[in-house]
Amino acid sequence: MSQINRLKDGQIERSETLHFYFDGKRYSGHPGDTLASALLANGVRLMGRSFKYHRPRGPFSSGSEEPNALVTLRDGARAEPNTRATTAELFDGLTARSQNHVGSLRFDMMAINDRLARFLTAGFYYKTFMWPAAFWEKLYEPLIRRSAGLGALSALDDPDAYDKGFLHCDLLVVGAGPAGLATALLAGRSGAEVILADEDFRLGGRFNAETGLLTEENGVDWAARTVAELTSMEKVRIMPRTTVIGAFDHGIFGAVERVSDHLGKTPADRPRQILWRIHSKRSILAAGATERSIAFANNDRPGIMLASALGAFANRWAVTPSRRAAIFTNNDSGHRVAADLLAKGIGIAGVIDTRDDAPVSKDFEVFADAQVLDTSGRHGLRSIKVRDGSGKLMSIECGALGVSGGWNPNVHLSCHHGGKPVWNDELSVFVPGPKLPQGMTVIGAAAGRFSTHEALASGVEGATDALGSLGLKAQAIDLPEAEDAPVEITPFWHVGGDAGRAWIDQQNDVTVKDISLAYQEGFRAVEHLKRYTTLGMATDQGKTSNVAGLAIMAEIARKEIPEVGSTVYRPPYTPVAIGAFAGRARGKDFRPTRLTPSHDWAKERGAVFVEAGNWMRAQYFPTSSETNWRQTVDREALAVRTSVGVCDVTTLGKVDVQGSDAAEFLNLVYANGVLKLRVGKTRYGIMLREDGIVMDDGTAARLAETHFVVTTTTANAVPVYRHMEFVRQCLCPAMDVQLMSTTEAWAQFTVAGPRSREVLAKIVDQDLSNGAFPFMACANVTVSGGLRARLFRISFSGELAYEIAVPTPYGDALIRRIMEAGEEFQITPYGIEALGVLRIEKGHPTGNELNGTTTALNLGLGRMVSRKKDCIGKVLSRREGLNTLDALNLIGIRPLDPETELRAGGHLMALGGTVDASHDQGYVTSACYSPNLRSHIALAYLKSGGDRLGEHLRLVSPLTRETVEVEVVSPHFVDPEGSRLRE
Amino acid sequence: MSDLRPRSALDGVDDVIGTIRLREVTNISLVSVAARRNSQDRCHAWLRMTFGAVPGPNGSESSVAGTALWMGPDQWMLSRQIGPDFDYAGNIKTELDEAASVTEQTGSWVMIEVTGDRLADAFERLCAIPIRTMQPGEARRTQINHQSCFVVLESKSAARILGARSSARSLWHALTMTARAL
Amino acid sequence: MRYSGLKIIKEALTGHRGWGPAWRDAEPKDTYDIVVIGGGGHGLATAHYLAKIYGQSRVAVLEKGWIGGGNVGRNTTIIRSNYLLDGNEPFYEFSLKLWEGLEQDLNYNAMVSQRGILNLYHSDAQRDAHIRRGNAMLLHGADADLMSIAAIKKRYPFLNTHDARFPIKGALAQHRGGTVRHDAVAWGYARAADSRGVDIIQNCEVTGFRIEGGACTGVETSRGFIAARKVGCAVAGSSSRLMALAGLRLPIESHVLQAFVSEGLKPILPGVVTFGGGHFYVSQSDKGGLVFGGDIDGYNSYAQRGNLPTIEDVCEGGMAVFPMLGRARMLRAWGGIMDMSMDGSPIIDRTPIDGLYFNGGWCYGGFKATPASGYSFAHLLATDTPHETAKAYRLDRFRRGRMIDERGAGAQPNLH
Amino acid sequence: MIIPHPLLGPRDAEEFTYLGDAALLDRPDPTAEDAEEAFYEYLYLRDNVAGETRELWFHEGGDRSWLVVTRNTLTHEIIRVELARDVALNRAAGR
Repeated sequence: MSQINRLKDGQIERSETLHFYFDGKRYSGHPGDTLASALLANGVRLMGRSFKYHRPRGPFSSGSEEPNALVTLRDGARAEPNTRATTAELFDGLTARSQNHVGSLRFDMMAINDRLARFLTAGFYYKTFMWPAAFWEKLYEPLIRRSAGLGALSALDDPDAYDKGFLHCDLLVVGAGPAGLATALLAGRSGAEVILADEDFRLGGRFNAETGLLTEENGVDWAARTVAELTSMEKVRIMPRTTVIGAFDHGIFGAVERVSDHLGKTPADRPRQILWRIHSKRSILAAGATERSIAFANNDRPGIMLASALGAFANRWAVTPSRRAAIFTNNDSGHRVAADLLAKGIGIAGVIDTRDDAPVSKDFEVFADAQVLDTSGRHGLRSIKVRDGSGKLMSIECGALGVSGGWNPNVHLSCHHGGKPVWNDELSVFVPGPKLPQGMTVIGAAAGRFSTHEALASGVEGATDALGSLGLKAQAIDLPEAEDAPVEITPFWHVGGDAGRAWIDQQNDVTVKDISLAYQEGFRAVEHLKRYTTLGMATDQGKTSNVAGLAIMAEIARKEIPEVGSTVYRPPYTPVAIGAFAGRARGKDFRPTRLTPSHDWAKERGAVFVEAGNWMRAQYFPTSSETNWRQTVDREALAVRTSVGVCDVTTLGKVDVQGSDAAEFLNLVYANGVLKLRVGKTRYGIMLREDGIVMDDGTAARLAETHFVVTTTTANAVPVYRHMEFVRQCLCPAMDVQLMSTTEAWAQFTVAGPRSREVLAKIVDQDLSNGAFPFMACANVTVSGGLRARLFRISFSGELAYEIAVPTPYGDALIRRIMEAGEEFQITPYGIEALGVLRIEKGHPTGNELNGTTTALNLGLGRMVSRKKDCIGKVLSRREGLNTLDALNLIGIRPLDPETELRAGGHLMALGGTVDASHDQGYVTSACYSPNLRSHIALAYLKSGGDRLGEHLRLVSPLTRETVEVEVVSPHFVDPEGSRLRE
Repeated sequence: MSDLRPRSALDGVDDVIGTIRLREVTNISLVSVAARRNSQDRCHAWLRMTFGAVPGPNGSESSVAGTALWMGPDQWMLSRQIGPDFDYAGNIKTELDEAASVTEQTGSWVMIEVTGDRLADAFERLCAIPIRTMQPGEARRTQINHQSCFVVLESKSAARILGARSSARSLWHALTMTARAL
Repeated sequence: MRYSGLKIIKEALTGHRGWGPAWRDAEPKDTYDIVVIGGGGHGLATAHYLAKIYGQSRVAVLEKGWIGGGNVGRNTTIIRSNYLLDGNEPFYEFSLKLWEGLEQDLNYNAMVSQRGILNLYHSDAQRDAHIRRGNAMLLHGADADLMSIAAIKKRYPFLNTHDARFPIKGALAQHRGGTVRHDAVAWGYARAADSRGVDIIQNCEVTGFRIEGGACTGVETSRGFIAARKVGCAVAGSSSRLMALAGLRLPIESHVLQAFVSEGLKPILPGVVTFGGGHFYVSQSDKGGLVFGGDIDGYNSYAQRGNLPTIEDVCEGGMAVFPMLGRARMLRAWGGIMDMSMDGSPIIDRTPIDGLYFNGGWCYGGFKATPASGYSFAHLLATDTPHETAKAYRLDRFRRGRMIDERGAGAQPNLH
Repeated sequence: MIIPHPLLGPRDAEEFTYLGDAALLDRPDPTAEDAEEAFYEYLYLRDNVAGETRELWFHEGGDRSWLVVTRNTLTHEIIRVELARDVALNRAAGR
């Protein structure tokens, strides 16, 4: 069976035949077809099932507003559920599957729901499934969930790539129909930078779907000519297959370009889609209008669709659902479609017009003051039941019925900034209101200017206005002669009577009865109506149903439509693949990866790496003989205490603070005094937030009278720099101080351990003896015969230690040089695990302790908050709640049995008594095994812990089912008096 | 002279992908200069003398002495095609002395040159700068795939990107992916 | 009228003529004992518990628009009680228990669905923090479970464990967490309160407070003055605007939080998942839509709409966890006004003005808190003493330095 | 959003980090009698205006300037943008 319903002409490439598969069956079509048009050509009307009642459905429209003909496109990982057959471009080998049925599409077991319809009214589920309570989770909900959704995700990773892009233009034109083309042409000729975007793959809008719009030439030809001229303009960018999805602040629009969805397969390296962020100075919305339907009993059968869709299928795609069609209309456009169909050789069974003054035709029968009461045909329309003006009932055979209830302007984008559309009584449509997104003008049918002449004229007006505000002079433009038929319409929303179910929202199965039930139950506000009945909440977001729903609610409430209100329009205009919003930022590319200067060297040594923010840091350096990470970390930590180790600490934040007021500035930023710090000296310091909580800790080194180098923790490098700039620019604007982040400028290594001096003595070109370079000294030095470097004698490990920094390009060379120099001392590279062990052994806080809720008091550093001077956070740190007697103090704990692991995140409880929140005494922040003490140890916050050394407590972790008896000890496990670092 | 050898972030990689050429610019020395309070005039005079003019916002100025790039109010990044062995910062500091805060920046950045007729197409997929209306010499600080970068336009078909050295490989990866996608 | 399956069958057979309004469209009276401002989830729940638990019948709920039109009708429907701090955990656990009995309490099926919530963690530090939190939950009598990757993969086989930038190392799970049909919560509370005589008055905007001798004696509204012995404010994002009418400044900023829903899909996500390497959380509704969200946009706003960068950030997070989402389509994005407090925790307290009570500062936590918030606020309004589980939510805690800061972000609302 | 930077022209708001009310420029006198109360109000209480408000944005992805942006929180319309440092200097001069 091949294309039995293919008509003559149309905008398709008959020379080429494409083969495709629907539900496993092979069909043929042509380039220019959509899946829907190709299926219709092959005599297929049934394409899907509705959501709730599983009613048989075919295309209801020919565009992106489609509620019915939704399929799963492609297979496997590329399967794309809920794809509109009416917009899916046909390509050779296309495969698609119908959705939402159990059994075959024709014989769907779930169609039983249609028989039970009277029980499944709007909101029925809110009223039942409550008893017995236990049944909800076990029985009722699983049943409801099983019926959820239409298509299914593959559960496989999306294999395609998505790109993002940024465009800038004077004028963005949304929609390339008559109005959009006219406005773009004028703006282009006048020298503006124009972007013309249209969701369709063929520009021209109405011109492609209707005939007789221009009086002296074919609209399609004019569109083609105009597009050709626009294409030739350097400053004009034409973007077909590009849907403008949202209007955002200050002239920014989001647009999705479907780069390769219409191709059999995406070319390697090319994106499937691109999300464009368009920065426009002005925008013009020319999105056209969407036809609306009329509700009547069983108005949802395959073959029944919007009249304009029937016309578009015939004119543009040369296909029809059936060789015999009827039209049901309340306005003149239905008659134009009938004429077009006739011209295509389709038999017109009649035009049923609700108006008593319906125009007459010599070519086909027109029933004035008539209505379609019902339809028949299980899997597709067979006949309609009509009552004519005299009240006579008749049955008319037809396989296609075009319905026209008038046109709704596509106002969506004009409402994305909260503006509400306003009701125009004369046209009986909602048109864009006064509150538009900044810089937007609405033209053509989207503005309620429906005739082709009006559309073209409004295009010129729109462009002229925009050009004026852009300071450009509008060139003259010659517009083609076009039809200027007035809108002749008598609002008619639904056929009365209790005949049967009349659909408003086709996909979600919302009928006129549901709306009256919602009213009856008090769900009368528009949003209540929508949420209670699910009207307009389907994948089409009510493009073909919302206004009708409002009108019917108004009728029931005996109100005017505007009194009932209007629904809120939200982005995206049509549904958008989540992958497009994510772009390239996925998998390993989710965030950039920062590497330390010694990364390659560490990799050569077989280091294991771990994420630290965006950094990758060496976690530990296993040797071939070591079988688990603990062995490695123990070895590394011991080496530092017994001989010497080296660790890359480049990731620590570094900020250059210079200027004649640098010292005074830091004195305000740090809780402790910095003013009197001597040149060549370093000081440990803590910074508070203004609320008195510790923000960060680090060191300040004074390299010169007016030059400090400040370090921050790795995690806080960015926020601390931001905070310092805030203090500098906003709080002390008059100070002479300049900041510069130098985190990456210097490759910095810790060389720690009793032999560290001997190692560095071989590298640093200066005397490192204790007298010449004592504890906390710092200096600009040179290494290896003249390379500029910075040396700090500071220690995180508690051992004799130095931090040496060279310009980053030399980092790789320096680490190798240090290893050479340290060879005789078996210098041991160590990672952040050992770093953690060493600092826990010394009770130095890091992120786990500085968790944003701890004060200097909690850390046992209360005395560092200078009494003599002001500092950020000083005043509020005095608040009573932060200074209670039972305040948490940082302490150390040891298990009575040294081999028992301590759990970070465990809570501390008294030895006896109940274990619950009300008896909580504190919690463990960091834990590790100390190879030096041959015991597990941990740091913890304990209520008034400072006074409780020696006490025995229980460390409980119900989550990990652990309980350990522990002793409270000083957090300074190793060398508490700190003599080693001064040696 | 030290025998420690410098290593550039991308080991001087140079690649042509489709119509786009990507090349790491090596042997670049960088230093940032911030005018001290009440020394703006002296700094401006020095910049004018050294680079011919004082680069303003979104701008850069080049001369035989290298390129000066506006970083922020009274703050510039100077770059010069000379090996990192040379103490560029120290050198500038002696010239400006207490008139400016001078900071070594050579190690902070990787410099990648992007050339090709489809330069604008590439940058449209990378960042929000108005690449098509920018003039040679114009510069912007912007985000490329979550990385903060400076982009200096050299001509309609050539631009230089300064990106954080630590994530140089991520930046390079982003650029190559985009070049392939065009 | 009682709702039940039998009732539905009876009505179906008689043309559904018997259904009455779910709640009366009440006209304002001159005076009430208690006036609750705000017909959102919290306000309606407050009214319900005032009537049911505290025997208050002369109660009115004033709503400037239509009830349930605020955050209760615009959220990601998640319920959980996985909090760390003493000030929070008992309150949210109380809320979760109320959720568990909601249908029977209200005779309205809000589809409370306890399919579990997973907080993924990606680093040792995150694991430690999650263990501390999980322990706190258990010590407070809630449920918590530390899940291995293997266990997670059993439920979520499509989770990205092969090329994640921030590899998943495990998750803290609360199996009693889940989702609720958000609109139904407002309607259910409204119907239940109405059935106990509470007046629910829509389209009634409060334009001022009448304050005499330091005491609030009623409210000026778009429908005239309404006298009340006590006035409770539960207006979420409009808190600052409303309390300014009483001359009060709050430790609150209004921010925009966007949320998103995908097209309807066949069931695939068994529960709620939150990403620890970025900002993303997701669940699947009973209709099949994937409901997801992330961070607030970050700037103060009353515009009820957000911008692209946040949408992109959220979707990046989604792709990081579930790369299959690339081919699911976002159907709708919306923005609600979040009343972000200075420590990320709410306020339920008296105000310096006698007879005027405040409930707000809910940040992201508003929806899941609805029952306990209503219950505690009702308790405060009825007894003038804070409810046991809400006693930490004092207005003066910032002055006293007793912040309840789960995130440790300090006095910057957009970081909470 | 697009923030018209006083030096750099229109820039995507994505480049900025938001802090909050520009009142944070007016840090109270720490030596004052009522310093604790003043700091409490300074740090914690907000007008949180629905309408025109002045707020602090940091050009993190740009020139590292703190800006005072006058913006309408109902419409997002941006009325004025100044360098915070200039504003702070003027205030200091005003005192």
